Amino acid sequence: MREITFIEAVREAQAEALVSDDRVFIMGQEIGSYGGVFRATQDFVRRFGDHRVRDMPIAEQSMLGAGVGAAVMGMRPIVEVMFMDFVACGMDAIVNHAAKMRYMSGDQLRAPMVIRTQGGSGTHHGSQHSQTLESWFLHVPGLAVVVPSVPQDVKGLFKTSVELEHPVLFVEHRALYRTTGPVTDPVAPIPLGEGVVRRRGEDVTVAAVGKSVHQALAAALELEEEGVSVEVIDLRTLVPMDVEIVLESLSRTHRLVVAHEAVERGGWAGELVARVVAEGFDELDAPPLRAGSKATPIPFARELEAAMISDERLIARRIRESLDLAEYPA
Amino acid sequence: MREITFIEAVREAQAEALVSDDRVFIMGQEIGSYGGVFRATQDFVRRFGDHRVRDMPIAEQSMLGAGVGAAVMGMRPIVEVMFMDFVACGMDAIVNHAAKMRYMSGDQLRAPMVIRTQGGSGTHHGSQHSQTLESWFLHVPGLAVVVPSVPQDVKGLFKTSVELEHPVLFVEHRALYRTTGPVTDPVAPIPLGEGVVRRRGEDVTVAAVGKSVHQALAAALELEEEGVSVEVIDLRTLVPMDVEIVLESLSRTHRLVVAHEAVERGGWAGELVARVVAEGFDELDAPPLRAGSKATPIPFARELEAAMISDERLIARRIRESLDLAEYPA
Amino acid sequence: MTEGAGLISSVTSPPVSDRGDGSPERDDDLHGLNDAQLLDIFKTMYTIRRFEVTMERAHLAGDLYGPFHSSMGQEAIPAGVCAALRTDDVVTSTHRGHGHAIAKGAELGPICAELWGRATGYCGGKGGSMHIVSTEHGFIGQSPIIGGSGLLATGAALSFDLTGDPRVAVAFMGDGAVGQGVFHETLNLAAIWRLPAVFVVENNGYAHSFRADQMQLNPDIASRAEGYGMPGVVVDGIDVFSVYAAAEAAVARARAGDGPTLIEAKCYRWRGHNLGDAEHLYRERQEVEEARGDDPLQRFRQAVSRRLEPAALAGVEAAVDKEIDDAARFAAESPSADPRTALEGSY
Amino acid sequence: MTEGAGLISSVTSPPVSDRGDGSPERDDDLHGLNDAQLLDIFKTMYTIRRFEVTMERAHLAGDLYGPFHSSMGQEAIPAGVCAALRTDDVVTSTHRGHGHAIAKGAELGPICAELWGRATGYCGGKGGSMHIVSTEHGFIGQSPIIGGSGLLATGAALSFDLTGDPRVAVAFMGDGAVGQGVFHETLNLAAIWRLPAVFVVENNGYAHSFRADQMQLNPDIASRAEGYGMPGVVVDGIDVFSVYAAAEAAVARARAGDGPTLIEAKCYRWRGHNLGDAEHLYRERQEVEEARGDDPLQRFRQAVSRRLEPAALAGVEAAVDKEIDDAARFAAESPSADPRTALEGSY
Ligand SMILES: Cc1ncc(C[n+]2csc(CCOP(=O)(O)OP(=O)(O)O)c2C)c(N)n1
Ligand SMILES: Cc1ncc(C[n+]2csc(CCOP(=O)(O)OP(=O)(O)O)c2C)c(N)n1
Ligand SMILES: [Mg+2]
Ligand SMILES: [Mg+2]
Repeated sequence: MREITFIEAVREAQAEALVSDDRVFIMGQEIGSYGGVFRATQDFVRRFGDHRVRDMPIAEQSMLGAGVGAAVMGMRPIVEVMFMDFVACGMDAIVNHAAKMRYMSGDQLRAPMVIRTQGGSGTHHGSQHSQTLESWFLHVPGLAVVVPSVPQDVKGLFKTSVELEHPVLFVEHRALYRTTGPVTDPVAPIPLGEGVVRRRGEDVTVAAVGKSVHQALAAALELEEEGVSVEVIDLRTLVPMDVEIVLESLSRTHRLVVAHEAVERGGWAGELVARVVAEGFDELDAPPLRAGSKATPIPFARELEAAMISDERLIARRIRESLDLAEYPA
Repeated sequence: MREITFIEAVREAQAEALVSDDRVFIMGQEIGSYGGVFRATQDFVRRFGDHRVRDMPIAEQSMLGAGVGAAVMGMRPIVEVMFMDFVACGMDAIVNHAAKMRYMSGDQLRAPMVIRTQGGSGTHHGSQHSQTLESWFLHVPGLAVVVPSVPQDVKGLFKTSVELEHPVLFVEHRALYRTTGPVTDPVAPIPLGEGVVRRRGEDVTVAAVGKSVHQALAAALELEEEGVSVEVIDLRTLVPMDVEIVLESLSRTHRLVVAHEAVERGGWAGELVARVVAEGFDELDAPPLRAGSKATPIPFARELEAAMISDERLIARRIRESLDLAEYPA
Repeated sequence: MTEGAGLISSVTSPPVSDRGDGSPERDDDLHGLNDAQLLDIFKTMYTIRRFEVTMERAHLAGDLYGPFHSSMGQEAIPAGVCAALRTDDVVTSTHRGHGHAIAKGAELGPICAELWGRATGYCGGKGGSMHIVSTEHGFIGQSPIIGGSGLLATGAALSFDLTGDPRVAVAFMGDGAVGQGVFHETLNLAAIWRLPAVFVVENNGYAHSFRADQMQLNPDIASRAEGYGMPGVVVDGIDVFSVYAAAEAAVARARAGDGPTLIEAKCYRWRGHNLGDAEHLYRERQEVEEARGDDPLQRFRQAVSRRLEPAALAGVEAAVDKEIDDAARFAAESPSADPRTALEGSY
Repeated sequence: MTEGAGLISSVTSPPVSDRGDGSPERDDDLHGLNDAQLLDIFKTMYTIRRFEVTMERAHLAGDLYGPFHSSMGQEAIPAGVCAALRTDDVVTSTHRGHGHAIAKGAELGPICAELWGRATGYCGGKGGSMHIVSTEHGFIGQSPIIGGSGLLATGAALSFDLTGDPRVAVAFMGDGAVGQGVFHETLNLAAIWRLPAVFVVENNGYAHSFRADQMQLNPDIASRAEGYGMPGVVVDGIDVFSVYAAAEAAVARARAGDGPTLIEAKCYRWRGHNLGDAEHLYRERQEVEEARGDDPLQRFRQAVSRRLEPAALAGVEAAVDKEIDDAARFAAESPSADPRTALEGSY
């Protein structure tokens, strides 16, 4: 199979959508001659023209709002929000407009659009350029939330997203952009709401998305040496959320850790834990634990970031706690 | 004791702040000659002048952002966001600026300000004017979240909020505005992070804030007739969240229902459940359940709203489910 | 038409108050409109007026619930603008949108039923008064989030631009929208992309209790247009012919690919901001009375007095009265919204 | 001063390119600045230049991490503006803020240490290059959220207005900010409330790869000011004296309670948007070379050639070189940020 980087997958996914569907166009900052600050639209202006690949002023609310307006008229906008932190600048368009159009119009209007964004720590961009905010959007009915972890899924989930009759928040972690993975040619669409087991294990289940999946796998390797067998589930999408795959896994492992880089307080792990507990209480031999970041803004300095961010060390620690090999909380 | 309405308490709380602290001023729409669309600032312009009670154009982002700028210079702004839905229009100022100032400046800048807003269903304002969005802000480190349920707490919590050295989101439910309750004169400041038991009970604990506290009490009354004894806890603030009071209660009841009008998916009940499970797993005789609204926008028509909103019927139902008197989910 | 074009091309068109006794008198050919068109315009204005009056009564009688924003006194603006549009052109609107929906051709029955929260309403009761939609008539959405209607129209115009579709998108907005950042973003985007959009600001003097003249230092909102490099025009929003002329020119310009226009239509909000508004807190009864002396329907009657028989207008009135009664009855007799639909259409 | 005032009062001040060979030659008294002041201004500009060069090298050498936005070529703007300010006036800034921090008087050691992520940095390493703060010097925050610096300065100006404090708040912004809605909201608010604020847009021709002339149809950003009812002025941002004159007038106006001013300082971004920027994708090397031919430091030297001895300037340079070396050493030798502080200061 072909090996490509994550960002190549994003690029191919978008290009294929532009090729196969006339209704698709892209808006964003630096997406034109620059080809995207992370190269997600490299060469697109040449290939598809600046009409369909629309570089634009810095104006997130109207970029997203215009996306909604174009979508209700039958287009399929892809809107790139350069850093996830900037969704805060366009929140009204996403929450009050995109997500509600279809419902409140009695299905007369639909706003199918893909809002692509990237976030996360690790590049020392500071507090206003490092957030992981997808959890907010679980709480916004009307919107799908997709967080791929590997190139194949980027392509497969993007295909489904661009055809969904609802808006989709498509979230990438920039630390993954240069990671590589195999892709089939072509990639089949992946349904939203279907998680996948990334690693089989018997003692504890770890559920995650995006970069945290890789960290969970690293933690699993580490724990393997201690004789602990960890199952790792990649949920792939947060709305819809595949609770069944987690429950099925728990019926074997009976222990759960939910990992995300987002701040733990108010993060989506709470949603998964609450559902698992409500629906699978009797399966649990230990309290489900969360491995999320501490409740602070993301600091600039490496040493500070390491002290608050959720990473493979924290995931490993939570796994041990879940097995009573360490004391919670810490 | 004096009986006043909830909105009178809001008004008195703000007036007392204006009287006792020169640094306090208010910004918002319709807060001037109109005295606030819900009368929260009635007569304020006459009493305090239009310099300190600043009516302003519809411009949420800059209203909140100017609040941050004024706060870092030593003022204590109260900013009224007329409907909670409109925080989406000012999200950047709250999340990226207000909440992060203190941390990212190494404590050189502080943004103590009270962002007052109201929300909730029941008045048929439709999808864009009825949301309950406080859950988002648990996920925003740097911000306190206060949701009072009775006039006394409005005053006591407001006093603390206006003096806190961090920004505070102060959330009112408009269906409570005309409810009344006793108040002491004066009202002592109430520390943030201290819940209160509103009703003692033995069989199940219900934790809630704001309007849902009243609905939980109504559900408790109903269940009393069926011989079920329900303890109702009013958390009063969501950040900080008094998990201890819930754990203490669970050590007696061993069953938990968390109720909020906010959409259940991604709502703060998940946070509480996750913490309770992590810290009090062995106390639980049944899975903690959530009574939140269904994942749709809020529809206009009464019959539709009733079908998706969390109310006392849903809370009662969850209590029964928790006692195995009914089957979950429904 | 020449006058309309003149208005459009100049930001500095004289303020309404300086124009003497109104433009219609100066324009005997009534902007080239034929009798049928004149009657159509009248019908639209009269329908809006009757609709607002009837719904207001129904509301006061307790038949309706939820917030209610009347557009009484502002009828000439939607009527004049929509007369310049084709059915497949699209319109977006605000919280005060009944008039826009009606002028764009949406049917009274389903509009009423939506206000009543009935299953037969345009949105099956999910929308209500502030969220009427009739895609069939190009009425593609109200946004009571101030500034939202501009977002939607800009996006619709963008879709026309992308597909080479010669349609036009019109955003109705209140003067209050001008304070919002998105107003600026939207107009700027439409300008630099030369989108086929028309932004119609109904300056009714107030954003609830906040006077339009408190909101900005410039007296004319249309003066903002220059900053974005688009034409801005002030029109007398009481005079449907001025509105029509400005709209026609703006729509023609948009359709020709020459980009957007900002039209500021000066008018007055006859009613409180919403039903139950404590108007006395911010304006004198006297001011309202005076403004009501200048009635868009009366102005129309005067203007057409040499062209149309009173009986023709009376005939329209009678037909509209019946239509509105029928629509209200249709709504009242329709089944309630169906709770089983409450969980459909979200994700 | 008269020229400054003239510039300030007119939106239609001639574009930079029409002004012949620069204003300094026409202004032998160098805007009334005395020798000490001139040397101060030179010191600021030279410090910024040396700072950027030195940090860039440190970054390339791997001593620094995180994004790095150089303000090389734009030194005259912070230097000119801050020369017109008092220490207790306040300044807000953007992602490209080193120059602003330095010009406002913040100390080089703690600035460097912040860039290095050290415990001795202004923010103890929590901020980094894009979040330097020195309250002591009235440098009250950068916001790399485009448009954010305007929000903060408007709020600070509001606080001065509320307390009757005769201080002034200055927001430095990039040309990119003009696309954002908050730019509009902020300027409008400052105008209607007559706040003591000055908005300085450094129009360096680009928002990353997006050319300023793509962003709006009007050639001058300052032309927006008229819409808000405030003076707007275009200045040559390469010429520190023009900048100073415009700033002085704007600051005086603000301090006198007459409200805000928008200053557009035309300049050019010598470096890529950030370190590692793939500049070749959007501009020709040639264009950069040409722009660099017009160096604010050279312009200054020429302008003062009849007033200051070369040795005086060389003395400043030598002192600054040492200061910057010291600061970099201080940073490099400082302890790392303290992990125990990571959880402090939030809520
Ligand atoms: C973003 C936002 N902020 C505040 C409001 C509350 N609000 C509703 S209508 C209104 C006044 C609108 O005035 P204008 O735009 O002039 O329209 P008009 O009511 O006069 O038709 C306000 C402030 C809102 N709906 N949306
Ligand atoms: C709200 C927001 N959107 C997008 C960005 C990404 N971004 C960072 S700098 C920049 C260009 C800024 O250009 P300008 O304002 O002209 O400042 P300059 O870099 O030229 O100094 C962009 C788009 C951002 N930081 N904030
Ligand atoms: Mg108005
Ligand atoms: Mg720039």
